[in-house]
Amino acid sequence: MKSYMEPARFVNGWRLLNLGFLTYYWISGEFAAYDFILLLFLILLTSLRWRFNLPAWSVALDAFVCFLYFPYHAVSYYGLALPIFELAQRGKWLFALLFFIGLFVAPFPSAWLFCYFVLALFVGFFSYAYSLNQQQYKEEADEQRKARYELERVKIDLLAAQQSVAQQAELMERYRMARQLHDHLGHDLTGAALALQAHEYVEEPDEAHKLLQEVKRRLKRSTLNLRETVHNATPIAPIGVENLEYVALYFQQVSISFRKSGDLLRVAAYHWGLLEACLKEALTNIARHSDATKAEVKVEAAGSIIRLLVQDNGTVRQSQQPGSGLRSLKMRARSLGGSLSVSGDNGFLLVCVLPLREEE
Amino acid sequence: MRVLSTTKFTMLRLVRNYIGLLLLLIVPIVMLTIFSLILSGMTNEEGNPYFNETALTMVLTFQLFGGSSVMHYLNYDLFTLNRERMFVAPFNRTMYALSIMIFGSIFSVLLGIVLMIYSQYVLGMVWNNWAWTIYLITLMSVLSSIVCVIFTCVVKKFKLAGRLSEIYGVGFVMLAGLFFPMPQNAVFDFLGSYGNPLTLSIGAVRAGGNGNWAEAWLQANIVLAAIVTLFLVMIVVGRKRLK
Amino acid sequence: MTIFYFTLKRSFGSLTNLIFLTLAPIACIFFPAGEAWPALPYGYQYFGIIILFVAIRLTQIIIEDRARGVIKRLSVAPIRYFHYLSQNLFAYFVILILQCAIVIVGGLLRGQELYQPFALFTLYLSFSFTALAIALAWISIFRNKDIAFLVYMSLIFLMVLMGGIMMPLEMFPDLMKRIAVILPTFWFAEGLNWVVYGRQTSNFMLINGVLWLYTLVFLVLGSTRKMQ
Amino acid sequence: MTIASMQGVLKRYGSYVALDYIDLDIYEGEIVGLLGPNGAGKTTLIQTLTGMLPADKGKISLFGQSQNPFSNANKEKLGLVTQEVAIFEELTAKECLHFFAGVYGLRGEEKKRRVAEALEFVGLTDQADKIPHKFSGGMKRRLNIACALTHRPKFLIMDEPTVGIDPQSRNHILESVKKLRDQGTTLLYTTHYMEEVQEVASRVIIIDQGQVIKEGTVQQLIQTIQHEEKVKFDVSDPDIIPLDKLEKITGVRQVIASGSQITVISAAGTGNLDRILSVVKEYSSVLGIQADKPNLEDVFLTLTGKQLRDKGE
Repeated sequence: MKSYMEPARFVNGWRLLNLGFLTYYWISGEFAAYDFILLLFLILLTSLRWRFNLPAWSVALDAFVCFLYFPYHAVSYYGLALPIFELAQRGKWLFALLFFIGLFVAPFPSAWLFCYFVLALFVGFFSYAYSLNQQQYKEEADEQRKARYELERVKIDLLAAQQSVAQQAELMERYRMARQLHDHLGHDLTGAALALQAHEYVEEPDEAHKLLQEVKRRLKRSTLNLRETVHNATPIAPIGVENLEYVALYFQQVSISFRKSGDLLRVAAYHWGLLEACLKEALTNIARHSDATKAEVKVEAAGSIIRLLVQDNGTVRQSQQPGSGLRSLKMRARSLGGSLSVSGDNGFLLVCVLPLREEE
Repeated sequence: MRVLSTTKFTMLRLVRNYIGLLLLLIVPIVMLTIFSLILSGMTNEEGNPYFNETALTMVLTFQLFGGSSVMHYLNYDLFTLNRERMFVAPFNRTMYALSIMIFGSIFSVLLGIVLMIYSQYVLGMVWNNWAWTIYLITLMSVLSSIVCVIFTCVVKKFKLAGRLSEIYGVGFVMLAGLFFPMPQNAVFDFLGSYGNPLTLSIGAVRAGGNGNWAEAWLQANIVLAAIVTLFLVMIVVGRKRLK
Repeated sequence: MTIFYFTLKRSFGSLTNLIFLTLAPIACIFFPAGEAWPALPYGYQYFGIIILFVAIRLTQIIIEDRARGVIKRLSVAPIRYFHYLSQNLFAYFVILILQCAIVIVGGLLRGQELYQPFALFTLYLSFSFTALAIALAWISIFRNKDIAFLVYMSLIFLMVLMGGIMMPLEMFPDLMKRIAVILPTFWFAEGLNWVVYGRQTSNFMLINGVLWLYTLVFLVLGSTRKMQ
Repeated sequence: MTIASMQGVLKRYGSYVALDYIDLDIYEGEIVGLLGPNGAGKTTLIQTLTGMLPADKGKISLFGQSQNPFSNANKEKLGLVTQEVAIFEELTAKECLHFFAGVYGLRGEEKKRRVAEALEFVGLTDQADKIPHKFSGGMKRRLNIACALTHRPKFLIMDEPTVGIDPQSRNHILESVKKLRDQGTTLLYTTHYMEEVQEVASRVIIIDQGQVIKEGTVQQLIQTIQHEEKVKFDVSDPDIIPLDKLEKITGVRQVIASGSQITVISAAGTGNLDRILSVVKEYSSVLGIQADKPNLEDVFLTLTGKQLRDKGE
């Protein structure tokens, strides 16, 4: 919401208008110079209200000053609109109705006065409702933010748990493969090796042939085993950096230069998952909001971090508020102990840094 | 002419100097309006509206202050912040200073003309002789520019120079007796008549309006003579300062 | 009282200020008397304008403090903004009292016709405070002190012109006369008239009261704390 | 003990969220460097922490007090060195200090002594009776610092105290900061200059877009991104050094020779430099070594892709 829509401005604007009207009325009428003091009093009270938060009963002062001037000139009757407004603006519009008595006391036709009072009452009540609503919305927005941050914290915990599960799974898989290799290949290969060793000492050709047959059989079996193990373990979809390259390659809207450096094999699968999501999000963003023609994607693994950088050559300044997609990516990055930062100041720029696990 | 290429920007700077415009255009317009409200319907002994006299005085008075922007630009460009840059630039600084002065004066004259147009078409007064009045306005504005340039060149401290230019403006208005009557003695009499560019130019326009052209030219030429003299002074001090 | 003391010191700190603050009232003493209007000598009629100028000149200190970040510093110090403001204003007021005293005493010594010098002094004091309050409210709008000063100068001129200090109000058409009443300068001019022609003390009290009302209004408006 | 802390502090300017649920703790005796690009919320953070601006939400506590953190008693223990040079140009250096000492309630002899001390501290004793109008930028900055020292604050906030000054004055200021720390003052220090933070800060907090994005000691922060070392050797006989042999050393990624200079890029790790050096020394004498280590600037750039300082600043 823009700040000129703040209810406080609205209230002050009305106060100013009101005083302006009274002054105008005073100038255009035939009133004595000294009667201007009434207006000064009203101005003083109003400026006090602008500066400090005066209690509601302070309108009695306005009313009293106006009352003193009742016998002297008509501006004082119109001045009652101020307390009416102030009361209504504080939600005490019933009390404001009291001042409508002025209508019956006025020594002049009071139709316009009535109109003016009603207007003041209405505007006051309107700003009351307005500020009340705004207050409520603000509270609500704050609550929502808070709730969101809490949710995000929970999400971080969950993601951390998920990460550890993934890590466990990877370790277990490695262990399983090791065991399989050990159990099947290991036995066969050792057997074959032993048989070959024995072959050297065997004199009898039949025996030797049999041994060689045995070696052949074992090697064949282990080859088969190896093939099976490898076949089972190899994923069919592109993985890791290839996947990123694939995403960049098939992106249509802008031409993308893709560069990678460092030892990318050390990057774990769950890192790739996040990086891929980041890249997709960044590219979608570029396609959607930017006037860019080129974009640069860099993947660098160096030392203890992996870093993804996406930068386009667009010139459109983008809004600072990150969308929900980016926000959740930020969370995910944070949960992995890394960070994600986005800037729209000079083209679109996304940097994601994730720490790599030390080799166990 | 490299200097020529800068004139466009000098003009732009003048037009975008909002505070200057406020003081030299908006304020006089408001004051003219107020005066026309106050003096509406009043006439002097000859039956001319009282306001005509006031408007003429106002338009010419504000020319006294027209040199201030010239002064600021000169100081900024040639003596302080931009000094080094201008110094190494391959162009004639004297001509540049002169161009600032000329355009400052032209701008001031334009403002004066706007005031005349405003008072004629909005406030309903009638200027008798446009050309002659504009001529006097031009003289006043050139004079003011020259005086301000001299102040800038002679006084080392720019703030003091600024004060002096204000004193020049306010002083001559006071000496002309516009705020209150001056004491009656030879010095003040002279400074309130032939020694005061403001009274001279007002007198010249008034004489021109009455058809008394000999007097009109005399008064205008005194101002012109002052301009020529001061111009020479300006060139001498200006050269010294620009070196 | 540290702030009060240093505000005084700073006000008289620069030479131009010193000259301005002492020479202006002294010059006023030597202004000639008018013929038909005004009844008071010109210097005394126009002293109101000088008060207005002096007030904005003095309050420059506050705008300077704001620009330099002194206000920021003070807001971290164990001192309330109210103290800062009141001690500043008090220092200015002391200076203005001195000026008013110089003008009145000087005028009496020189034998100017001042009618009721004591009333005139009171009027000057009241108007001094009004001028200070207006200046305070004015500078709270601006960041740049030069711009604030320049624009205020034109504003003063308009106020003075329309309020009837520079030209007798009787000349004005009706509408202008009524608009004039809104301006504090009108009440100052009224006060001057009272000093010359007035008889009823209550009227004079009323005029001063109005000036004080103006003072209050502008003080309230100008007392907001602004950092930048 | 925490000297100052912010918990979930939220500050809005209209719809713009300047501080977004900031959590921050400053402990006694440390120098905290506060870093962030322009518009990150540094100034707002300081203004809310000192009570210049009210926070919209959250809790601020100073010196362990969260009920009324901005009481006069607390303010007396707090010092602020402003970003602007907040001194009076009409008053002499000494008078400026007397002014602020007076504001903090110091009187008489004690005030005089403290003022003299503060002047001594920033090395302006000789200039005490001069008007700061003619001071150099560095001297003004030093006076600006002295103004916040007369009351011996326990917690001193320095908002960019070294903008636009000569190296000599800057060194002087940094020395003073260290001296203050040794005297037990807790400092919050914001600056654009990484070297300063690296030199004096015991802990660094990096904020961006109203949120704390990283915090830790300088070492910790640098370690998060430290991945390679770049070492330049100036050698007497560059031609006879077998580059391929250098390249074969474990950890070495790249070797570049140009003129008499050989640049070796290697993975970070102990012993790498040693091994490289021994190989180089076998063939030629080494005239000079220059190792580029990553600094906080690089940390910032790596984390956000933004320069901490605008170019030309």
